[in-house]
Amino acid sequence: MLDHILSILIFFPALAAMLGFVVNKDSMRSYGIAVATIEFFLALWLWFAFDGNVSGMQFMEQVALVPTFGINYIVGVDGISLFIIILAAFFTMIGIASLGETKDIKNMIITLLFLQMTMVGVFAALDAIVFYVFWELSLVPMLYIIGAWGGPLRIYASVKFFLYTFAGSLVMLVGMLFMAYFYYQATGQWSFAILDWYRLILPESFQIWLFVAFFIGFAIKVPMFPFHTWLPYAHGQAPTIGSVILAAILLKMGTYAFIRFSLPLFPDASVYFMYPIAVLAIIMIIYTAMVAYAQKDIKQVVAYSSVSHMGVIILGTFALNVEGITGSIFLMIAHGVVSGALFFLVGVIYDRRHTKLMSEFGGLAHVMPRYATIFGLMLMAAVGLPLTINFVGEFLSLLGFYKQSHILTLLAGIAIIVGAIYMLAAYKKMFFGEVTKEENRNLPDVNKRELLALIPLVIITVWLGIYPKPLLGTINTSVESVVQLMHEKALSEEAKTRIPSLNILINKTSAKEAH
Amino acid sequence: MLSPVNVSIESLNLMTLVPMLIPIIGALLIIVIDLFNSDQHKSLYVMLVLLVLGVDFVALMDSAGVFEKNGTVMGVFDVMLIDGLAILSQFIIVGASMLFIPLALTHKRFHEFSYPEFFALFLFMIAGFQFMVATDNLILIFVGLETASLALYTLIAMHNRDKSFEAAVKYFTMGALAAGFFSFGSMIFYALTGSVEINQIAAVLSANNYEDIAFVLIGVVFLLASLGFKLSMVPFHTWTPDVYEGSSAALAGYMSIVPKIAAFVVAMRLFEFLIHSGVVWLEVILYMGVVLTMTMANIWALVQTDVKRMLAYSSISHAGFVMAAILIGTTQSNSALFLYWILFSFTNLGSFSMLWISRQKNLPAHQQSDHSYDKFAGMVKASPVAATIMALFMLSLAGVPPFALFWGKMYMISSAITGGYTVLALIMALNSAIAGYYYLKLIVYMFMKEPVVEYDGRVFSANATLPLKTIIGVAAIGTIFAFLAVNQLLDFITVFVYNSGY
Amino acid sequence: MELFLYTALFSPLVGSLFAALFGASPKTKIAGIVPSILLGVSFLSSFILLILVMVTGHTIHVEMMTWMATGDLYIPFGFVVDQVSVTMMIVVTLVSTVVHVYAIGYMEHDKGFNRFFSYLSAFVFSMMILVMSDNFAGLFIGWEGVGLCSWLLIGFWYHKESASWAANEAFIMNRIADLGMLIGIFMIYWNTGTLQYKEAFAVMPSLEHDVLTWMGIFLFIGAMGKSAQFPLHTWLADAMEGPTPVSALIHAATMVTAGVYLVVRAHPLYDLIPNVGLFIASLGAFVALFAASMALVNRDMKRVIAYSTLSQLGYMFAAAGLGAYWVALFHLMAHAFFKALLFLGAGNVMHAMHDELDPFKMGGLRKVMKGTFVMMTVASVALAGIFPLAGFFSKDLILEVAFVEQHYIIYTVLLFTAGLTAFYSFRLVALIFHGEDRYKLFGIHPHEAYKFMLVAMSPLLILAIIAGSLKLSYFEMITKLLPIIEYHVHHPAVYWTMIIGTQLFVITAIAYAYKKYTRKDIKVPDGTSKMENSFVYKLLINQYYIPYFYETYIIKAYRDLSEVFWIKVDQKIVDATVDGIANVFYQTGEKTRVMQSGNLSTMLKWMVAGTVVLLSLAVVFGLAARHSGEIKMFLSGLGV
Amino acid sequence: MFEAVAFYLFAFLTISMFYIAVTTSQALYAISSLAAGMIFISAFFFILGADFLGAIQIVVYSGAVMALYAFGMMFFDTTRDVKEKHGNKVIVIGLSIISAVLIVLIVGAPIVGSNIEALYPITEGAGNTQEVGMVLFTKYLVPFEVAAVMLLVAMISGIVLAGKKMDLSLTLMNEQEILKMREEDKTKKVLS
Amino acid sequence: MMEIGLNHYLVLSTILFAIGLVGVMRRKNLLMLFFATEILLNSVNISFAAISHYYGDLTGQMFAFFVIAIAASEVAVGLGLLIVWHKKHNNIDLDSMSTMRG
Repeated sequence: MLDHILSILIFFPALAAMLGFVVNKDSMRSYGIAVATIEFFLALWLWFAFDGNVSGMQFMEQVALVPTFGINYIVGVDGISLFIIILAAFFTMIGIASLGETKDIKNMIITLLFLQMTMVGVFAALDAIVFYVFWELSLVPMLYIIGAWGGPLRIYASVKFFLYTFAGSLVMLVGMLFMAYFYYQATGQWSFAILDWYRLILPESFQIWLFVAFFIGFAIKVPMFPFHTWLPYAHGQAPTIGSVILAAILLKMGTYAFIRFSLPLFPDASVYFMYPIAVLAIIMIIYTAMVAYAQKDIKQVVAYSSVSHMGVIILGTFALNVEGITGSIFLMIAHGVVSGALFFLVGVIYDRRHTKLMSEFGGLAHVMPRYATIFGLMLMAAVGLPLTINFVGEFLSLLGFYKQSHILTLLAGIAIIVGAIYMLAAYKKMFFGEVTKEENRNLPDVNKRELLALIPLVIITVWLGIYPKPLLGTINTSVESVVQLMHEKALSEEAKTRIPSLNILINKTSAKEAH
Repeated sequence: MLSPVNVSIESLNLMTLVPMLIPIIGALLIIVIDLFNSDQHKSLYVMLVLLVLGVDFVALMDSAGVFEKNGTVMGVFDVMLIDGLAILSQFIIVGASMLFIPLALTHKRFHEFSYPEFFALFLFMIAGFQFMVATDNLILIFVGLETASLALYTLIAMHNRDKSFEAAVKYFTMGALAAGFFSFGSMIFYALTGSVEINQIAAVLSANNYEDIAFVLIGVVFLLASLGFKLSMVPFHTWTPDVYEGSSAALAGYMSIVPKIAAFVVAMRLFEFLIHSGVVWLEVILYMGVVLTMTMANIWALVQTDVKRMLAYSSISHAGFVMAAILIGTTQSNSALFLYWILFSFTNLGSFSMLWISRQKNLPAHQQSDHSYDKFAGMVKASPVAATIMALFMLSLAGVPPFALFWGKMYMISSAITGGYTVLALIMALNSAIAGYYYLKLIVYMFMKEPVVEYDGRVFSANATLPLKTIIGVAAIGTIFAFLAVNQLLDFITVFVYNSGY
Repeated sequence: MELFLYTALFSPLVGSLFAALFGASPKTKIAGIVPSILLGVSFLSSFILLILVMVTGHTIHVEMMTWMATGDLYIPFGFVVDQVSVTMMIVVTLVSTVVHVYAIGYMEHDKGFNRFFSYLSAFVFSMMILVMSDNFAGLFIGWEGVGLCSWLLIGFWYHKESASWAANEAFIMNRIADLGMLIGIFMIYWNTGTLQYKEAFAVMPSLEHDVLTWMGIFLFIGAMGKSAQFPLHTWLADAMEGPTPVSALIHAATMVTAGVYLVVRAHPLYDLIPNVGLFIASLGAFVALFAASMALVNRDMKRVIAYSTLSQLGYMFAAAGLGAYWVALFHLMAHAFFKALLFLGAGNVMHAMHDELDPFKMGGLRKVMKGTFVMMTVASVALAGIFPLAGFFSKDLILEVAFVEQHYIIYTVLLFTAGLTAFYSFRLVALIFHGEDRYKLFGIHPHEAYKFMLVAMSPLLILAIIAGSLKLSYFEMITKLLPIIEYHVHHPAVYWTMIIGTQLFVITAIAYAYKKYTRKDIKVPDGTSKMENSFVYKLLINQYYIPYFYETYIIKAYRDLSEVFWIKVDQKIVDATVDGIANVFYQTGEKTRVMQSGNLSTMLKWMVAGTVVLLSLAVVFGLAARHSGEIKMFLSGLGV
Repeated sequence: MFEAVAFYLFAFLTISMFYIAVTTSQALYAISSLAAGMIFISAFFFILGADFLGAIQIVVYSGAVMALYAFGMMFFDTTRDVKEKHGNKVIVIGLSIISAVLIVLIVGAPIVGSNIEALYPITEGAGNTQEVGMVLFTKYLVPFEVAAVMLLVAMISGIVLAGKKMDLSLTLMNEQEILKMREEDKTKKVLS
Repeated sequence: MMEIGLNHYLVLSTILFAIGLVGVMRRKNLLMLFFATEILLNSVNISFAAISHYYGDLTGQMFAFFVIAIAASEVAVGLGLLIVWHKKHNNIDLDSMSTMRG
């Protein structure tokens, strides 16, 4: 069982979805919850069985798919992907559990389960093509969720989302094929296995081209600055659950892919492109934060804010040192939790008033104190208050990048100011002041089902903010090996200096135990 | 006086003829049956055809076995040429035909299927295509091509609506022009080399290492024009959308696969050696042709309002995509061509069949064409399963993994990269992205729009009968689980292509 | 020992959570009493710790658990109780206990009663973390924590637009400073490899000077935010929107002094960079004067006190900047006591006057509210620095420091400011308690506050009086940690002239204030009098037009820029480009589809045309190939 | 000498005939000139010693094809002059002229096909027909048979399309009508 | 000039081919258009015969022979189609058949 836990994690939801077609409409919700819960506990079991001190891949499985062309079904998990997988399972669970009254809920739940398969698949895949398969496949359920349950502009939004990402990832595919071809030239046989590719050292010029090819695919997914415009539409139109999953998990695919592919495969190119990307990231941070401040629609605010946060993640990733990368991975999870929660909260008010315009609200703190409290807490987490989950990630990311560039970090640090500005402004508009609109006078406060989704998120937010060690430790070990690998593969002198070597790593860890 | 020639019957090895003779005999059989006992039910003929094709398939397997044992076989005074390409393409031709013919067993009655001639001509056409691919003699290619085409024109026309006649006439006329081009082209080559057998031509040309490059080019131009017509290469594609729209959906699907693969094989035989012997011009022209065909066809498909027409354009662009293989001209690319086409035949036949089962006798209420997008609006409500399957085919056509066509696309692009055509690879990738839009459009209509007119679900399966459903099921399964078969296919194809020296 | 430490640290948290339990439910006294008791406990254990540190002289350092650990970074939750932190602990817990008890009465009629205490205790907890942490990261936690709590408490009456606005202003301004602090922390980490005070300071002397300078500057930027130094000072005055106990606790006694604490805490760093220290000192002196000047004319009781707080902070920074850390700390302590007292007194007055803040509308209150009158007077005297009250010792010490260090400009500025201080504080006292009973015009019937509130205030009263006498023993203790610098002017004549002079100067200022504001004919100013139209008055009443400047040139600009980014850039440029590319394809399709005219003749023409094009290409190429020789020759002739 | 004269004469004739055939608006002129052109072409075949081809040319074209067209013309009664509205001639003429010029440009140049060895040499003495037969039934046996199939296909198609099977659309008729039609067919068969 | 070489025949057939193209392009009456296609095929036949004559090789004649056969069968099918169309629409003008476009 444990040998195939990953495959089970991937395909169990899909199978369940298939069977779901049979289940009666009325009992569909419970079915979905049951399946998602089982999946979640499987994921927890994975964590439990996972050995945090091993840096390499664990629970690897390998099945020949197209051996002639070097395509195999290889899955495995390490500290980098483990927690995102758990997060995916978790969010699907509470997402389904908190699903409000939606039309043809049956299709919705089946779609969600399929989506879960693709999500877990992406993070578990260790073969480029398998990765690509899940990566692309994840678009389809999302397309359906946005397009079928979305707002007035839903079709435009969903098609834009699909095509934009699709186009980008096709370029990425070309890059992958190129990579495989290089491997073929080097070793005389085809292979798409990432771990094989890690062993390949490319000349810098090739690295740069391939990096660009991969970058386009990833950057659109993240989404990075010039490519971000699909996101506001997608979020603005998607139903609550859609936005939650999109923000919490799907966006993370891009940043995860950066760490899984770009950095270890092209260390020199990563150094080469570090500054341009950092600049892009800073534009993302500040520019989108300002755009978020200009929004009238609370959901758009959250959407843009998540772009802004992704900027910090990118920055941390390209710090190219353990602190930064660990921080960015942790921030992925943190941002997943927080932005997911925020979208939930927006959904709560949307269910009650069927509008997302902030001008429609005001003084909600009188009417729905519990809602206001949770919202406030999540907001504080979003602006990166210490002892909340986000702070750990942001702190580490910025700290890491400070090593590479001081002035850029100073600019990126503006995140904590502009973030506070738009968030507080939004909160003030919605919750403070007198209750102006009549229909707001007696809105019901958050109900049981919504609390079911929100309370766990609150707990995680605080718990991991105070005690992030269980995650950080595991992530750290894997990241250290990645950084070490990059350092060894790096060709140019600059890269060697920029990427720290960790050969004194052993005694340091022992010193850490001493503490 | 002429000295009498005496040939030993073994040296002819007539076995090479068997796969072509089987359908001819079948056709004659059908005609005879009709002669003695007319107005039989169509199911009889359908089953007969299936039977014949089945036998043909077995025969093909046999010759495949022979090929694997002792390589390429020439036969009947070296006119017949049974090499890997011939066998593979014949597999595709016969297989696709077997998938196609059960579509005749529609729930509604359609004109063409009420006449046994239809089935006879169908078999003759198959034979024609088989001859076309199983030789390198321009004469036989020409004759086979014409046999098949003439039959095809008739099949289209037999659908018996104004549009189908129009389609047939257009196809016929342009076909005649193409025939003229073909003969002129082969005349030039004959003038150059004194032979009409491609390998001879190649030999002679390389012997006097292309002194008369200008002449060669003229010949290439005309052959390219005529084959380009068959392959619906821009700007020789103009017939395709009209003919597809005019003919019945099923036949359109068939046309998008079988005639093209035949033409591809011929093109491969004709142009590979030229490319390899460094005729830069041809390389450039093909490059332009490929890019134009892919891109323009996609762009035109974007603006279509009728699904069938959209699929017509899309199949043009797919053809363009595959044509790249000939340009690249490595073993990998040629194998990619066959792999792609096998997977494509599943998906495309499937999607056209989906149109076919939703086909009304008359135009549906307030719509201009049989399969306008509006007709499919909100289909998921009326008949979810059908909608899902259709969406599946669309995704596969768009190249979304892990569905069938993705693997073809991937291998093709990879072959472009290995062949050193990086830019081409990028263009191919981006074209798939553009294509994504119009496939998505149908999905959007089916799943996200409200129905224009409230149909009951039966509209979308008006023609559905068990055989049709079976075919669609087969296509769907083939589309979904392609990834299980890709490896075996790839091995098989690569061996065949490689051993026949391409 | 650690037991006391943890009790001191966590009992406020417990209190906060306890009150939070009642957050949604209607007000219950218990929600106020329990936290107050817990704070008392916290105060007691802090006191025990103080004694301990005083007698034994060695410090307590505990490490609770790891917080962050990755790569080389290792940050624990570690707490240290040494002379400095214990001082702060005492101040914080004492004042907050008083304020809690006081608030039980003050907030009695507020429906957010429970919420209030939860916030207030939470604030104390974060403040404790801030002062007790043994590393910069922990400091930062507290730093942000108090920021959050002040946001919550300033905006406590969130239905008031002004309140929530002030809250956000305070939070964001602090954020701006926090960025500086964050950068400072990064610098410390990457240069010293740790964030623990001890190790970090141990390494610092070996670093090159300009790195240290930058560190100092960035850390001080952080301090500027919290302690509302110019130019980040505007939020403090606006923060008076919060309930008065909050102003007393946060914006007078504790939080705003965190900046001073940081500088003192980082003294090993600032000792290495005297030039930065000088800058701090001069800024402090400037702020002292600047704030005091604004306090002269202001007509909002609480704002006046706030400005005086600001100027006192200036004093502290002046001292700290000049290296007299213990003096700064001492003044911090003393100031905490009498300023809190002053605020609470003001709170009583507000209560009595039904939240009327304009002293001109009061007058003659001494008759009705004796206790308050006494307390506020004493506090003002202390503030003015009259012998023998607390203010005298601490403040004069600072003057001496300036003098001894021979920064005469700073000295004069501070001296002059002392006069101003005396003036405006007694202007206030005079206007409130003496003169005509102007409040009658407004039909208000003032009444003295509850007894227990006054009782609660009494410890502060006592301390405000006697704190000065603790000077020597405090010096004994504190200099175990901080640099020992005895400041006394060697020449006794000079010394005494200084003392006496200062005292006289201050007293005259007080006398003038009394004379001016206890006159019978004081009217509520209506903007007609000559003085009110004088340029200086306008300048001061408008706080040097700085808030106006921020409003128009920063806030508004930011808002407009955001709009532009959204509408113009994001939609009109970035998004439009994407859609544009898509459109190009679509339009090409629409344009070129006519080529498919459906007319057979056209189709044939296309076919022939295609062939002809290919032919012409072929011919060109063919001829080129055939005559390649000639072409080559030709080209070579051209010299290509 | 004689060859040259004949060539130029017939060349002139064919060109002019075909030119008329494609330009005239009189269907009758067109078809007759076409027929004439065909016959003149056969003359070339005779000149080139391809007697058999010549014969076939005359028989098939002037005999079969022309007859077919003649019937067709009567059927469509295009005997009176057909009015065709032409688009811009420029394209038409332009394209054709260009193509002609281009090809002539190249084809005009001598082919260097010197080292061509005849695969199926024309043996002296034997009649052309004999040789043709020899090659046709050995080497080109298969194409010959396929051609036969092709002609069969053409025949069937012709019958299907031109016959009365396409008059009525079985697609749109209902069962009764179809049965009725079938009956009528039967009776007709009986009578004939 | 008086010596007739292969090229003369090639040129001739080219010219005829061009004439055929003209016909194909300008004819609107389908019947006439088919004439033009016949011309195309015939013109090619000439060169085939010529080439086979000058190379002394029979293949050309074979090709020509098959071309003739093809031409004949095309006529049959073509006329069939025309007749059907004529029955329905009572004209054979190709401008009348442009219902499908775009």
